[in-house]
Amino acid sequence: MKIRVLLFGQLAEASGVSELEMEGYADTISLISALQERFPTLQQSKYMMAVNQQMVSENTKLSENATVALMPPFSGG
Amino acid sequence: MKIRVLLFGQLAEASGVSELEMEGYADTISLISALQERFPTLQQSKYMMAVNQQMVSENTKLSENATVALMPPFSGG
Amino acid sequence: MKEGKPKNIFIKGAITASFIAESIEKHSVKKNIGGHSIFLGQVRADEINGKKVSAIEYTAYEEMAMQKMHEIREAVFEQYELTCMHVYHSLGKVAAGEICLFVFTSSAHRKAAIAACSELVERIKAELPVWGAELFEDNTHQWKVNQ
Amino acid sequence: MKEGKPKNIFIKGAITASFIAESIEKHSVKKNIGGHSIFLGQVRADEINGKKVSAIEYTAYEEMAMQKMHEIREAVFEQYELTCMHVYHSLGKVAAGEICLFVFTSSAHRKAAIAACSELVERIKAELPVWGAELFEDNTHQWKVNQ
Repeated sequence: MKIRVLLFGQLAEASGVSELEMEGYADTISLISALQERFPTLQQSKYMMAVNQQMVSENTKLSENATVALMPPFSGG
Repeated sequence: MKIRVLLFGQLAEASGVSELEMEGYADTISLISALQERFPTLQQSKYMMAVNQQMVSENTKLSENATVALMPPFSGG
Repeated sequence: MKEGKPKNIFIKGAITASFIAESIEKHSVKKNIGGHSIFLGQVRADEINGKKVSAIEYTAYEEMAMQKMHEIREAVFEQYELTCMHVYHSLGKVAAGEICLFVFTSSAHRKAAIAACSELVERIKAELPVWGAELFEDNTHQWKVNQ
Repeated sequence: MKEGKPKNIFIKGAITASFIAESIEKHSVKKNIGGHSIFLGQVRADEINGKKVSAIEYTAYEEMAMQKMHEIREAVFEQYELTCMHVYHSLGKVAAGEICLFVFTSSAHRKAAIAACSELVERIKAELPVWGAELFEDNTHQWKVNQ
């Protein structure tokens, strides 16, 4: 099961990557823990999460080709 | 004692005059009663009054060369 | 910018979009501004008893209006942290669809600019000796009433 | 005008005064409009620890931002009697003194236009996935934090 992961703002900057593909994670908790292993700075970062463009705050099941976005606090305008 | 009287908006329209000079009125009450005699439509009109550009709501003494403005409700903007 | 003397706020006829653009443009040199709030009054082609408004003709007690606007300007500058404030009102005929009032406030932070602009619009409508006659297509007219 | 589909709100670089003027001008054909309310965000040359901001570089999760803006637009149209609503946000670099946000609401009566514009600005800042990096003159940067 493929998951598309997007990182934005200071998260993309700190991890050096803005988009990656992950495979084999059934929910956001397991995905995040794998991402934290790969990008240790994530553990100290403040961010919100969206699955398929919907904000989620609790553990969320992921389906094939889901897009998970990790987003630091918004600062538009 | 000369007084300059200004009429605006529908008051100027109804009386057919927008500026006139009156002489011999010591306060706004006596001035207004003379104006009402001259322009009877004034009696039915709603208006505010300014003496030398200051809004007044009570009888006000008039000095030489005072400017008295009769103003219907404002409708700018 | 606080100013000592009453400014002329009146413009003959409609206020054009290019005038507004120039006014916005001038503020690009003021690098402490974070937000601008603008209100534009536009003449509506209201239908009243089957007759359509084609224009509003504005008259004013100009001297007193400028003096009053000066007082309002000082009071609003006291109340809000503004960098700039500009007000323009049309005199004479302004056709339906055209702009007759331009209120423009700027501040380091949006909230002051927005609140000041909104307050200015209310005070301008309530306190400036300006009158609008709504002209109909058949050359009759009626006097506008502010809500 | 209510629209069925998300609109692109993003503009590459600064929003120009002439773009704003054109947008205002287009509304002269809508003769039921009585008031426009406009908010413009301008990039401030803030001084932070002795370094001056020369520009902000904006990035966004564009797809999600447009979808979110679509939801906000529908909600605000529900809430206020508006004739039109336009929102533009810059992407990429916007220099200090330039305009990065343009929110424009129109209504028959001023109060709806003013209240809707102000609410839109708050929601845009709080809810759109957009990020600004404040670039300093020495080529370093820091991430902007919204108040």
